Amino acid sequence: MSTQRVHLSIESKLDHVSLIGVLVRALATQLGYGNMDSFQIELAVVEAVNNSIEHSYLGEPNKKVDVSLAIGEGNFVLTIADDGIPMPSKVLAESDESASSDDFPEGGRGLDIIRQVMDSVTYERGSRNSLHLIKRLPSH
Amino acid sequence: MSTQRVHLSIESKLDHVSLIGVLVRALATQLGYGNMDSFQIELAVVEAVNNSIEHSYLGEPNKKVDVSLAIGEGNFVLTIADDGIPMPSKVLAESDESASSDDFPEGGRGLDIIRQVMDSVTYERGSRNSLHLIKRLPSH
Amino acid sequence: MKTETNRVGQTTVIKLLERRLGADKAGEFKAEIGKYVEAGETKIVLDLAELSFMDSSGLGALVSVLKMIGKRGDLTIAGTQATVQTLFRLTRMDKVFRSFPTVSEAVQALTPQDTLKG
Amino acid sequence: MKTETNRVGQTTVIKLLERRLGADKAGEFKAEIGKYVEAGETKIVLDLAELSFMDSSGLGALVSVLKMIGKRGDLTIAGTQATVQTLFRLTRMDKVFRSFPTVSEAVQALTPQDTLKG
Ligand SMILES: Nc1ncnc2c1ncn2[C@@H]1O[C@H](COP(=O)(O)OP(=O)(O)O)[C@@H](O)[C@H]1O
Ligand SMILES: Nc1ncnc2c1ncn2[C@@H]1O[C@H](COP(=O)(O)OP(=O)(O)O)[C@@H](O)[C@H]1O
Repeated sequence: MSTQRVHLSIESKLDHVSLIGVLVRALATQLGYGNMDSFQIELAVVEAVNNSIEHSYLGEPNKKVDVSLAIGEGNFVLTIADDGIPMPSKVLAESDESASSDDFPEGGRGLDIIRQVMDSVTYERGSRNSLHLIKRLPSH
Repeated sequence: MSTQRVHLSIESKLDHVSLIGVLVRALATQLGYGNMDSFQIELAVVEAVNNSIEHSYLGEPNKKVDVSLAIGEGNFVLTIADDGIPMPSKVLAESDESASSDDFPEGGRGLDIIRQVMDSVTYERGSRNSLHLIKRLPSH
Repeated sequence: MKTETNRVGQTTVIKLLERRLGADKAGEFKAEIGKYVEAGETKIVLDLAELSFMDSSGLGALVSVLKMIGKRGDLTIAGTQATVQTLFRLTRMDKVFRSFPTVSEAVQALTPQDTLKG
Repeated sequence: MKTETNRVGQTTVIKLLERRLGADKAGEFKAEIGKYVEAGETKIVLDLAELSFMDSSGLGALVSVLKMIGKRGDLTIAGTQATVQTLFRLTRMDKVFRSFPTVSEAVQALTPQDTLKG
Protein backbone atom coordinates (compact mmCIF):
# COMPACT_ATOMS: atom_id res chain seq x y z
CA MET A 1 0.00 0.00 0.00
CA SER A 2 1.48 3.32 -1.04
CA THR A 3 1.26 6.40 1.14
CA GLN A 4 -2.23 7.84 1.49
CA ARG A 5 -2.49 11.60 1.69
CA VAL A 6 -5.15 14.16 2.44
CA HIS A 7 -4.82 17.89 3.00
CA LEU A 8 -6.91 19.92 5.37
CA SER A 9 -6.98 23.67 5.62
CA ILE A 10 -8.80 26.35 7.52
CA GLU A 11 -8.88 30.10 7.62
CA SER A 12 -6.83 31.49 10.53
CA LYS A 13 -9.66 31.75 13.04
CA LEU A 14 -9.82 29.86 16.31
CA ASP A 15 -13.48 29.03 15.57
CA HIS A 16 -12.43 26.60 12.86
CA VAL A 17 -9.74 24.72 14.78
CA SER A 18 -12.10 22.25 16.42
CA LEU A 19 -13.05 20.89 13.00
CA ILE A 20 -9.42 20.00 12.34
CA GLY A 21 -9.25 18.40 15.77
CA VAL A 22 -12.37 16.30 15.29
CA LEU A 23 -11.27 15.15 11.85
CA VAL A 24 -7.76 14.21 12.92
CA ARG A 25 -8.91 12.35 16.01
CA ALA A 26 -11.47 10.38 14.01
CA LEU A 27 -8.87 9.44 11.44
CA ALA A 28 -6.44 8.38 14.18
CA THR A 29 -9.10 6.12 15.68
CA GLN A 30 -9.79 4.65 12.25
CA LEU A 31 -6.06 4.01 11.81
CA GLY A 32 -6.17 1.81 14.90
CA TYR A 33 -4.79 4.09 17.58
CA GLY A 34 -6.40 3.70 20.98
CA ASN A 35 -8.53 6.39 22.62
CA MET A 36 -5.61 7.84 24.50
CA ASP A 37 -3.31 8.13 21.51
CA SER A 38 -6.11 9.52 19.34
CA PHE A 39 -6.83 12.19 21.92
CA GLN A 40 -3.15 13.08 22.17
CA ILE A 41 -2.76 13.30 18.41
CA GLU A 42 -5.76 15.63 18.29
CA LEU A 43 -4.22 17.63 21.13
CA ALA A 44 -0.88 18.00 19.34
CA VAL A 45 -2.40 19.13 16.08
CA VAL A 46 -4.76 21.58 17.80
CA GLU A 47 -1.85 23.08 19.77
CA ALA A 48 0.14 23.48 16.57
CA VAL A 49 -2.74 25.08 14.64
CA ASN A 50 -3.50 27.40 17.57
CA ASN A 51 0.15 28.48 17.54
CA SER A 52 0.05 29.23 13.82
CA ILE A 53 -3.04 31.39 14.31
CA GLU A 54 -1.99 33.11 17.53
CA HIS A 55 1.75 33.49 17.04
CA SER A 56 2.54 33.22 13.32
CA TYR A 57 -0.46 35.24 12.17
CA LEU A 58 -0.83 37.22 15.43
CA GLY A 59 -4.54 36.51 15.36
CA GLU A 60 -5.11 38.00 11.94
CA PRO A 61 -7.98 36.25 10.15
CA ASN A 62 -8.20 35.48 6.41
CA LYS A 63 -4.86 33.71 6.44
CA LYS A 64 -4.52 30.01 5.75
CA VAL A 65 -3.35 27.19 7.97
CA ASP A 66 -2.70 23.86 6.25
CA VAL A 67 -2.65 20.48 7.87
CA SER A 68 -1.41 17.67 5.66
CA LEU A 69 -1.88 14.09 6.71
CA ALA A 70 0.16 11.22 5.30
CA ILE A 71 -0.18 7.59 6.25
CA GLY A 72 2.46 5.16 5.10
CA GLU A 73 5.72 3.38 5.87
CA GLY A 74 4.60 2.77 9.39
CA ASN A 75 4.12 6.42 10.21
CA PHE A 76 1.31 8.92 10.59
CA VAL A 77 2.86 12.24 9.52
CA LEU A 78 1.05 15.50 10.25
CA THR A 79 2.43 18.70 8.77
CA ILE A 80 1.09 22.03 10.01
CA ALA A 81 2.05 24.88 7.71
CA ASP A 82 1.52 28.62 7.64
CA ASP A 83 2.89 31.70 5.86
CA GLY A 84 3.26 33.89 8.93
CA ILE A 85 6.08 34.85 11.26
CA PRO A 86 8.34 31.84 11.85
CA MET A 87 8.83 30.39 15.31
CA PRO A 88 12.05 31.73 16.86
CA SER A 89 14.72 29.05 16.46
CA LYS A 90 15.34 28.39 20.13
CA VAL A 91 11.66 28.05 21.08
CA LEU A 92 11.22 24.53 19.79
CA ALA A 93 14.46 23.25 21.32
CA GLU A 94 13.99 24.37 24.88
CA SER A 95 11.87 22.54 27.36
CA ASP A 96 9.12 24.57 29.01
CA GLU A 97 10.80 24.38 32.43
CA SER A 98 12.71 27.56 31.73
CA ALA A 99 9.89 29.32 29.98
CA SER A 100 8.44 31.29 32.83
CA SER A 101 9.29 32.58 36.24
CA ASP A 102 5.62 32.26 37.18
CA ASP A 103 4.95 28.97 38.94
CA PHE A 104 1.61 28.57 37.25
CA PRO A 105 1.71 30.37 33.94
CA GLU A 106 -1.50 30.49 31.96
CA GLY A 107 0.23 29.64 28.71
CA GLY A 108 3.45 28.25 27.30
CA ARG A 109 2.55 24.57 27.43
CA GLY A 110 1.67 23.84 23.82
CA LEU A 111 5.05 22.95 22.37
CA ASP A 112 5.99 20.88 25.39
CA ILE A 113 2.82 18.83 24.96
CA ILE A 114 3.52 18.34 21.27
CA ARG A 115 7.05 17.11 22.01
CA GLN A 116 5.78 14.69 24.62
CA VAL A 117 3.05 13.03 22.61
CA MET A 118 4.80 12.78 19.25
CA ASP A 119 7.64 10.46 18.27
CA SER A 120 9.30 13.16 16.22
CA VAL A 121 8.87 16.92 15.91
CA THR A 122 10.76 19.01 13.37
CA TYR A 123 10.30 22.55 12.11
CA GLU A 124 11.16 24.04 8.79
CA ARG A 125 11.44 27.72 7.98
CA GLY A 126 11.43 28.64 4.33
CA SER A 127 8.96 30.09 1.91
CA ARG A 128 6.51 28.60 4.41
CA ASN A 129 6.77 27.45 8.01
CA SER A 130 6.14 23.75 8.43
CA LEU A 131 5.95 21.81 11.65
CA HIS A 132 6.29 18.09 10.99
CA LEU A 133 4.85 15.73 13.56
CA ILE A 134 5.40 11.99 13.33
CA LYS A 135 3.68 9.26 15.29
CA ARG A 136 4.40 5.57 14.65
CA LEU A 137 1.30 3.81 13.37
CA PRO A 138 -0.12 1.26 15.80
CA SER A 139 1.12 -2.26 15.11
CA HIS A 140 -1.51 -4.79 14.08
CA MET B 1 -22.25 30.57 16.22
CA SER B 2 -20.97 31.61 12.82
CA THR B 3 -20.38 29.14 10.02
CA GLN B 4 -17.49 26.75 10.60
CA ARG B 5 -15.45 25.78 7.57
CA VAL B 6 -12.73 23.32 6.74
CA HIS B 7 -11.32 22.39 3.36
CA LEU B 8 -10.10 18.95 2.41
CA SER B 9 -8.22 18.05 -0.72
CA ILE B 10 -6.62 15.05 -2.29
CA GLU B 11 -4.65 14.25 -5.38
CA SER B 12 -6.82 12.68 -8.07
CA LYS B 13 -6.11 9.05 -7.19
CA LEU B 14 -8.74 6.57 -6.04
CA ASP B 15 -6.32 5.43 -3.30
CA HIS B 16 -6.87 8.65 -1.40
CA VAL B 17 -10.66 8.78 -1.56
CA SER B 18 -11.25 6.61 1.49
CA LEU B 19 -9.52 9.22 3.67
CA ILE B 20 -12.07 11.81 2.58
CA GLY B 21 -14.84 9.33 3.29
CA VAL B 22 -13.60 8.46 6.76
CA LEU B 23 -13.11 12.12 7.68
CA VAL B 24 -16.51 13.23 6.44
CA ARG B 25 -18.35 10.37 8.11
CA ALA B 26 -16.62 11.05 11.42
CA LEU B 27 -17.49 14.71 11.23
CA ALA B 28 -21.11 13.88 10.40
CA THR B 29 -21.31 11.64 13.45
CA GLN B 30 -19.82 14.40 15.58
CA LEU B 31 -22.41 16.81 14.21
CA GLY B 32 -25.12 14.57 15.60
CA TYR B 33 -26.27 12.64 12.54
CA GLY B 34 -27.19 9.02 13.21
CA ASN B 35 -25.22 6.07 11.84
CA MET B 36 -27.40 5.77 8.79
CA ASP B 37 -27.20 9.42 7.80
CA SER B 38 -23.46 9.54 8.47
CA PHE B 39 -22.94 6.53 6.21
CA GLN B 40 -25.07 8.09 3.49
CA ILE B 41 -23.23 11.40 3.68
CA GLU B 42 -19.94 9.51 3.34
CA LEU B 43 -21.42 7.60 0.43
CA ALA B 44 -22.50 10.79 -1.37
CA VAL B 45 -19.16 12.52 -0.99
CA VAL B 46 -17.22 9.41 -2.05
CA GLU B 47 -19.42 9.02 -5.16
CA ALA B 48 -18.85 12.67 -6.03
CA VAL B 49 -15.08 12.49 -5.55
CA ASN B 50 -14.89 9.24 -7.53
CA ASN B 51 -16.75 10.99 -10.36
CA SER B 52 -14.32 13.90 -10.35
CA ILE B 53 -11.39 11.49 -10.59
CA GLU B 54 -12.89 9.07 -13.08
CA HIS B 55 -14.92 11.37 -15.31
CA SER B 56 -13.63 14.92 -14.90
CA TYR B 57 -9.97 13.97 -14.82
CA LEU B 58 -10.40 10.71 -16.78
CA GLY B 59 -8.26 8.94 -14.22
CA GLU B 60 -5.30 11.26 -14.63
CA PRO B 61 -3.33 11.53 -11.36
CA ASN B 62 -1.62 14.69 -10.01
CA LYS B 63 -4.80 16.73 -10.32
CA LYS B 64 -6.61 18.11 -7.31
CA VAL B 65 -10.04 17.37 -5.94
CA ASP B 66 -11.31 19.74 -3.25
CA VAL B 67 -13.97 18.99 -0.71
CA SER B 68 -15.11 21.99 1.33
CA LEU B 69 -17.23 21.48 4.39
CA ALA B 70 -19.34 24.23 5.92
CA ILE B 71 -21.51 23.90 8.98
CA GLY B 72 -23.94 26.67 9.78
CA GLU B 73 -27.45 28.05 9.43
CA GLY B 74 -28.92 24.63 9.97
CA ASN B 75 -27.10 23.05 7.03
CA PHE B 76 -24.12 20.83 6.39
CA VAL B 77 -22.84 21.95 2.99
CA LEU B 78 -20.31 19.82 1.11
CA THR B 79 -18.78 21.21 -2.06
CA ILE B 80 -16.79 18.90 -4.31
CA ALA B 81 -14.72 20.81 -6.84
CA ASP B 82 -12.35 19.94 -9.67
CA ASP B 83 -10.71 21.60 -12.67
CA GLY B 84 -11.43 18.84 -15.17
CA ILE B 85 -14.04 18.21 -17.84
CA PRO B 86 -17.45 19.42 -16.60
CA MET B 87 -20.36 17.07 -16.21
CA PRO B 88 -22.65 17.20 -19.27
CA SER B 89 -25.62 19.39 -18.36
CA LYS B 90 -28.33 16.78 -18.72
CA VAL B 91 -26.54 14.12 -16.66
CA LEU B 92 -27.42 15.56 -13.28
CA ALA B 93 -31.06 16.19 -14.15
CA GLU B 94 -32.01 12.79 -15.43
CA SER B 95 -32.89 9.92 -13.17
CA ASP B 96 -30.85 6.76 -13.64
CA GLU B 97 -33.89 4.84 -14.90
CA SER B 98 -33.13 5.85 -18.44
CA ALA B 99 -29.40 5.49 -18.12
CA SER B 100 -28.92 2.01 -19.44
CA SER B 101 -30.61 -0.63 -21.51
CA ASP B 102 -28.78 -3.26 -19.47
CA ASP B 103 -30.98 -4.52 -16.64
CA PHE B 104 -28.05 -4.78 -14.28
CA PRO B 105 -25.42 -2.28 -15.33
CA GLU B 106 -22.16 -2.30 -13.42
CA GLY B 107 -22.08 1.49 -13.12
CA GLY B 108 -24.21 4.57 -13.46
CA ARG B 109 -25.62 4.63 -9.93
CA GLY B 110 -23.50 7.34 -8.30
CA LEU B 111 -25.47 10.46 -9.11
CA ASP B 112 -28.77 8.80 -8.37
CA ILE B 113 -27.50 7.86 -4.91
CA ILE B 114 -26.30 11.41 -4.30
CA ARG B 115 -29.69 12.84 -5.27
CA GLN B 116 -31.48 10.42 -2.97
CA VAL B 117 -29.46 10.97 0.17
CA MET B 118 -28.99 14.73 -0.03
CA ASP B 119 -31.58 17.44 0.56
CA SER B 120 -30.21 19.55 -2.26
CA VAL B 121 -27.78 18.92 -5.13
CA THR B 122 -26.61 21.67 -7.46
CA TYR B 123 -23.78 21.85 -9.96
CA GLU B 124 -21.83 24.83 -11.16
CA ARG B 125 -19.63 25.00 -14.23
CA GLY B 126 -17.23 27.88 -14.40
CA SER B 127 -13.54 28.36 -13.92
CA ARG B 128 -14.02 25.26 -11.79
CA ASN B 129 -16.68 22.58 -11.54
CA SER B 130 -18.42 22.55 -8.17
CA LEU B 131 -21.01 20.10 -6.97
CA HIS B 132 -22.86 21.49 -3.93
CA LEU B 133 -24.48 19.00 -1.62
CA ILE B 134 -26.67 20.15 1.24
CA LYS B 135 -28.00 18.10 4.12
CA ARG B 136 -30.07 19.64 6.89
CA LEU B 137 -28.25 19.40 10.22
CA PRO B 138 -29.92 17.09 12.72
CA SER B 139 -32.23 18.92 15.10
CA HIS B 140 -31.26 18.87 18.75
CA MET C 1 -7.94 -8.00 -0.89
CA LYS C 2 -8.10 -10.23 2.17
CA THR C 3 -10.62 -13.04 2.15
CA GLU C 4 -11.25 -16.25 4.07
CA THR C 5 -12.90 -19.13 2.27
CA ASN C 6 -14.93 -22.05 3.58
CA ARG C 7 -16.84 -24.78 1.89
CA VAL C 8 -20.26 -25.79 3.22
CA GLY C 9 -21.62 -28.68 1.14
CA GLN C 10 -21.79 -27.41 -2.43
CA THR C 11 -21.48 -23.79 -1.38
CA THR C 12 -18.38 -21.63 -1.21
CA VAL C 13 -18.52 -19.12 1.62
CA ILE C 14 -16.17 -16.19 1.07
CA LYS C 15 -15.70 -13.84 3.97
CA LEU C 16 -14.36 -10.44 2.99
CA LEU C 17 -11.78 -9.34 5.54
CA GLU C 18 -11.83 -5.70 4.54
CA ARG C 19 -13.59 -2.75 6.08
CA ARG C 20 -14.10 -0.89 2.82
CA LEU C 21 -15.05 -1.81 -0.72
CA GLY C 22 -14.71 1.32 -2.81
CA ALA C 23 -13.69 2.27 -6.32
CA ASP C 24 -10.01 1.74 -5.47
CA LYS C 25 -10.62 -1.92 -4.61
CA ALA C 26 -13.51 -2.86 -6.87
CA GLY C 27 -11.31 -4.30 -9.63
CA GLU C 28 -9.29 -6.39 -7.21
CA PHE C 29 -12.45 -7.69 -5.57
CA LYS C 30 -13.96 -8.67 -8.91
CA ALA C 31 -10.79 -10.52 -9.88
CA GLU C 32 -10.53 -12.27 -6.53
CA ILE C 33 -14.12 -13.52 -6.42
CA GLY C 34 -14.07 -14.12 -10.17
CA LYS C 35 -11.34 -16.73 -9.67
CA TYR C 36 -13.77 -18.90 -7.76
CA VAL C 37 -16.42 -18.60 -10.46
CA GLU C 38 -13.88 -19.46 -13.13
CA ALA C 39 -12.82 -22.46 -11.06
CA GLY C 40 -16.40 -23.71 -11.34
CA GLU C 41 -17.83 -22.54 -8.02
CA THR C 42 -21.31 -21.32 -8.81
CA LYS C 43 -22.93 -21.28 -5.39
CA ILE C 44 -21.31 -18.49 -3.50
CA VAL C 45 -22.10 -16.82 -0.21
CA LEU C 46 -20.38 -13.49 0.33
CA ASP C 47 -19.98 -12.69 3.99
CA LEU C 48 -19.76 -8.90 4.17
CA ALA C 49 -20.01 -8.53 7.95
CA GLU C 50 -16.65 -6.76 8.20
CA LEU C 51 -17.58 -4.07 5.70
CA SER C 52 -18.40 -0.71 7.15
CA PHE C 53 -18.37 1.03 3.78
CA MET C 54 -19.19 0.15 0.19
CA ASP C 55 -19.86 2.53 -2.70
CA SER C 56 -21.53 2.09 -6.09
CA SER C 57 -18.27 0.86 -7.62
CA GLY C 58 -18.07 -1.90 -5.03
CA LEU C 59 -21.66 -2.73 -5.75
CA GLY C 60 -20.83 -2.75 -9.47
CA ALA C 61 -18.17 -5.39 -8.78
CA LEU C 62 -20.78 -7.52 -7.02
CA VAL C 63 -23.10 -7.15 -10.01
CA SER C 64 -20.34 -8.25 -12.31
CA VAL C 65 -19.66 -11.37 -10.22
CA LEU C 66 -23.38 -12.18 -10.30
CA LYS C 67 -23.31 -11.87 -14.09
CA MET C 68 -20.28 -14.17 -14.32
CA ILE C 69 -22.21 -16.81 -12.40
CA GLY C 70 -25.25 -16.22 -14.61
CA LYS C 71 -27.74 -19.05 -14.84
CA ARG C 72 -25.24 -21.63 -13.65
CA GLY C 73 -25.74 -20.84 -9.98
CA ASP C 74 -26.39 -18.05 -7.56
CA LEU C 75 -24.81 -15.73 -5.06
CA THR C 76 -26.24 -14.66 -1.72
CA ILE C 77 -25.02 -12.12 0.75
CA ALA C 78 -24.61 -12.49 4.48
CA GLY C 79 -24.07 -10.23 7.44
CA THR C 80 -24.21 -6.77 5.88
CA GLN C 81 -24.31 -3.98 8.42
CA ALA C 82 -27.53 -1.95 8.32
CA THR C 83 -25.64 1.01 6.86
CA VAL C 84 -24.16 -0.98 3.98
CA GLN C 85 -27.55 -2.57 3.35
CA THR C 86 -29.00 0.87 2.55
CA LEU C 87 -26.71 1.02 -0.48
CA PHE C 88 -28.55 -2.01 -1.86
CA ARG C 89 -31.87 -0.37 -1.09
CA LEU C 90 -30.97 3.02 -2.58
CA THR C 91 -29.99 1.34 -5.84
CA ARG C 92 -32.84 -1.19 -5.76
CA MET C 93 -30.22 -3.92 -5.81
CA ASP C 94 -31.95 -5.39 -2.75
CA LYS C 95 -34.29 -6.91 -5.34
CA VAL C 96 -31.37 -8.57 -7.09
CA PHE C 97 -29.12 -9.71 -4.27
CA ARG C 98 -30.72 -11.83 -1.58
CA SER C 99 -29.25 -10.72 1.70
CA PHE C 100 -29.37 -12.61 5.01
CA PRO C 101 -28.34 -11.74 8.55
CA THR C 102 -26.26 -14.89 9.00
CA VAL C 103 -24.01 -17.04 6.84
CA SER C 104 -26.04 -20.15 7.60
CA GLU C 105 -29.23 -18.57 6.32
CA ALA C 106 -27.39 -17.41 3.21
CA VAL C 107 -26.06 -20.95 2.68
CA GLN C 108 -29.51 -22.41 3.32
CA ALA C 109 -30.94 -20.18 0.60
CA LEU C 110 -28.59 -21.81 -1.92
CA THR C 111 -29.36 -25.43 -1.01
CA PRO C 112 -31.49 -27.47 -3.46
CA GLN C 113 -34.79 -27.58 -1.48
CA ASP C 114 -34.82 -23.82 -1.61
CA THR C 115 -34.61 -23.57 -5.35
CA LEU C 116 -38.20 -24.86 -5.45
CA LYS C 117 -39.36 -21.83 -3.50
CA GLY C 118 -36.98 -19.34 -5.07
CA MET D 1 -20.64 28.52 27.24
CA LYS D 2 -23.33 26.30 28.72
CA THR D 3 -23.10 25.48 32.41
CA GLU D 4 -25.37 24.13 35.12
CA THR D 5 -24.80 25.26 38.69
CA ASN D 6 -25.67 23.63 41.99
CA ARG D 7 -24.92 24.53 45.55
CA VAL D 8 -23.84 21.78 47.98
CA GLY D 9 -23.32 23.31 51.44
CA GLN D 10 -20.65 25.99 51.02
CA THR D 11 -19.55 24.63 47.68
CA THR D 12 -20.59 25.74 44.20
CA VAL D 13 -20.69 22.86 41.73
CA ILE D 14 -20.46 24.03 38.14
CA LYS D 15 -21.09 21.45 35.47
CA LEU D 16 -19.70 22.39 32.09
CA LEU D 17 -22.21 21.42 29.40
CA GLU D 18 -19.75 21.57 26.54
CA ARG D 19 -17.84 18.86 24.76
CA ARG D 20 -14.80 20.97 23.98
CA LEU D 21 -12.78 23.58 25.82
CA GLY D 22 -10.26 24.95 23.36
CA ALA D 23 -8.58 28.24 22.57
CA ASP D 24 -11.76 29.56 20.94
CA LYS D 25 -13.73 29.15 24.17
CA ALA D 26 -11.08 29.70 26.84
CA GLY D 27 -11.84 33.41 27.32
CA GLU D 28 -15.55 32.81 27.61
CA PHE D 29 -14.99 30.02 30.11
CA LYS D 30 -12.71 32.18 32.24
CA ALA D 31 -15.30 34.99 32.27
CA GLU D 32 -18.16 32.63 33.07
CA ILE D 33 -16.47 30.88 35.98
CA GLY D 34 -14.81 34.12 37.05
CA LYS D 35 -18.26 35.61 37.70
CA TYR D 36 -18.79 33.12 40.51
CA VAL D 37 -15.43 33.93 42.08
CA GLU D 38 -16.15 37.65 41.87
CA ALA D 39 -19.51 36.99 43.49
CA GLY D 40 -17.62 35.57 46.45
CA GLU D 41 -17.82 31.86 45.74
CA THR D 42 -14.43 30.47 46.67
CA LYS D 43 -15.14 26.77 46.95
CA ILE D 44 -15.78 25.56 43.47
CA VAL D 45 -16.13 22.10 41.99
CA LEU D 46 -15.85 21.98 38.22
CA ASP D 47 -17.64 18.99 36.77
CA LEU D 48 -15.90 18.27 33.46
CA ALA D 49 -17.56 14.95 32.69
CA GLU D 50 -19.03 16.18 29.40
CA LEU D 51 -15.67 17.31 28.03
CA SER D 52 -14.13 15.08 25.42
CA PHE D 53 -11.46 17.59 24.50
CA MET D 54 -9.47 20.31 26.22
CA ASP D 55 -6.25 21.94 25.04
CA SER D 56 -3.56 23.95 26.81
CA SER D 57 -5.55 27.16 26.36
CA GLY D 58 -8.52 25.60 28.14
CA LEU D 59 -6.15 24.47 30.85
CA GLY D 60 -4.74 28.01 31.01
CA ALA D 61 -8.26 29.28 31.70
CA LEU D 62 -8.56 26.82 34.58
CA VAL D 63 -5.23 28.02 35.96
CA SER D 64 -6.43 31.60 35.79
CA VAL D 65 -9.61 30.77 37.72
CA LEU D 66 -7.50 29.02 40.35
CA LYS D 67 -5.37 32.15 40.65
CA MET D 68 -8.46 34.34 40.99
CA ILE D 69 -9.58 32.20 43.92
CA GLY D 70 -6.07 32.36 45.37
CA LYS D 71 -5.73 31.73 49.09
CA ARG D 72 -9.40 32.49 49.75
CA GLY D 73 -10.60 29.05 48.77
CA ASP D 74 -10.00 26.18 46.41
CA LEU D 75 -11.18 24.53 43.24
CA THR D 76 -11.44 20.81 42.60
CA ILE D 77 -12.25 18.95 39.44
CA ALA D 78 -14.69 16.10 38.95
CA GLY D 79 -15.45 13.51 36.33
CA THR D 80 -12.73 14.13 33.75
CA GLN D 81 -12.57 11.50 31.07
CA ALA D 82 -9.31 9.54 31.09
CA THR D 83 -8.25 11.22 27.86
CA VAL D 84 -8.74 14.75 29.19
CA GLN D 85 -6.97 13.75 32.40
CA THR D 86 -3.78 13.06 30.41
CA LEU D 87 -3.63 16.77 29.56
CA PHE D 88 -3.23 17.47 33.28
CA ARG D 89 -0.57 14.79 33.53
CA LEU D 90 1.38 15.92 30.46
CA THR D 91 1.58 19.46 31.84
CA ARG D 92 2.14 18.34 35.46
CA MET D 93 -1.00 20.24 36.37
CA ASP D 94 -2.25 17.04 38.02
CA LYS D 95 -0.08 18.24 40.92
CA VAL D 96 -1.97 21.51 41.05
CA PHE D 97 -5.57 20.54 40.38
CA ARG D 98 -7.05 17.85 42.57
CA SER D 99 -9.20 15.68 40.35
CA PHE D 100 -11.85 13.19 41.50
CA PRO D 101 -13.96 10.63 39.69
CA THR D 102 -17.24 11.92 41.12
CA VAL D 103 -18.72 15.26 42.09
CA SER D 104 -19.38 14.11 45.64
CA GLU D 105 -15.73 13.22 46.20
CA ALA D 106 -14.72 16.58 44.74
CA VAL D 107 -17.17 18.35 47.08
CA GLN D 108 -15.96 16.26 50.02
CA ALA D 109 -12.39 17.37 49.33
CA LEU D 110 -13.48 21.00 49.86
CA THR D 111 -15.35 20.47 53.13
CA PRO D 112 -13.73 21.76 56.37
CA GLN D 113 -12.59 18.42 57.87
CA ASP D 114 -10.58 17.87 54.74
CA THR D 115 -8.64 21.08 54.96
CA LEU D 116 -6.78 19.54 57.92
CA LYS D 117 -5.46 16.81 55.67
CA GLY D 118 -4.95 18.96 52.56
N1 LIG E 1 3.92 28.95 15.10
C1 LIG E 1 4.60 29.84 15.86
N2 LIG E 1 5.07 30.95 15.32
C2 LIG E 1 5.73 31.86 16.05
N3 LIG E 1 5.99 31.70 17.37
C3 LIG E 1 5.56 30.61 17.98
C4 LIG E 1 4.84 29.62 17.25
N4 LIG E 1 4.54 28.63 18.12
C5 LIG E 1 5.03 28.99 19.29
N5 LIG E 1 5.66 30.17 19.24
C6 LIG E 1 6.31 30.88 20.37
O1 LIG E 1 6.64 29.91 21.36
C7 LIG E 1 5.98 30.21 22.60
C8 LIG E 1 5.56 28.92 23.30
O2 LIG E 1 4.51 28.31 22.58
P1 LIG E 1 3.56 27.26 23.28
O3 LIG E 1 4.41 26.30 24.04
O4 LIG E 1 2.70 26.67 22.24
O5 LIG E 1 2.70 28.09 24.31
P2 LIG E 1 1.64 29.27 24.10
O6 LIG E 1 1.17 29.21 22.71
O7 LIG E 1 0.58 28.97 25.10
O8 LIG E 1 2.39 30.54 24.43
C9 LIG E 1 4.84 31.11 22.22
O9 LIG E 1 4.43 31.94 23.27
C10 LIG E 1 5.41 31.88 21.04
O10 LIG E 1 6.19 32.95 21.49
N1 LIG F 1 -17.70 14.89 -12.35
C1 LIG F 1 -18.11 14.45 -13.58
N2 LIG F 1 -17.55 14.97 -14.68
C2 LIG F 1 -17.91 14.55 -15.90
N3 LIG F 1 -18.86 13.62 -16.12
C3 LIG F 1 -19.47 13.06 -15.07
C4 LIG F 1 -19.13 13.46 -13.75
N4 LIG F 1 -19.90 12.75 -12.90
C5 LIG F 1 -20.66 11.95 -13.65
N5 LIG F 1 -20.42 12.12 -14.95
C6 LIG F 1 -21.10 11.41 -16.07
O1 LIG F 1 -22.35 10.92 -15.58
C7 LIG F 1 -22.40 9.50 -15.69
C8 LIG F 1 -23.16 8.91 -14.51
O2 LIG F 1 -22.40 9.07 -13.32
P1 LIG F 1 -22.68 8.16 -12.06
O3 LIG F 1 -24.15 8.12 -11.83
O4 LIG F 1 -21.86 8.67 -10.93
O5 LIG F 1 -22.22 6.70 -12.44
P2 LIG F 1 -20.79 6.12 -12.86
O6 LIG F 1 -19.77 7.06 -12.34
O7 LIG F 1 -20.76 4.80 -12.19
O8 LIG F 1 -20.81 6.02 -14.34
C9 LIG F 1 -20.97 9.05 -15.76
O9 LIG F 1 -20.80 7.82 -16.41
C10 LIG F 1 -20.32 10.21 -16.53
O10 LIG F 1 -20.52 10.06 -17.91
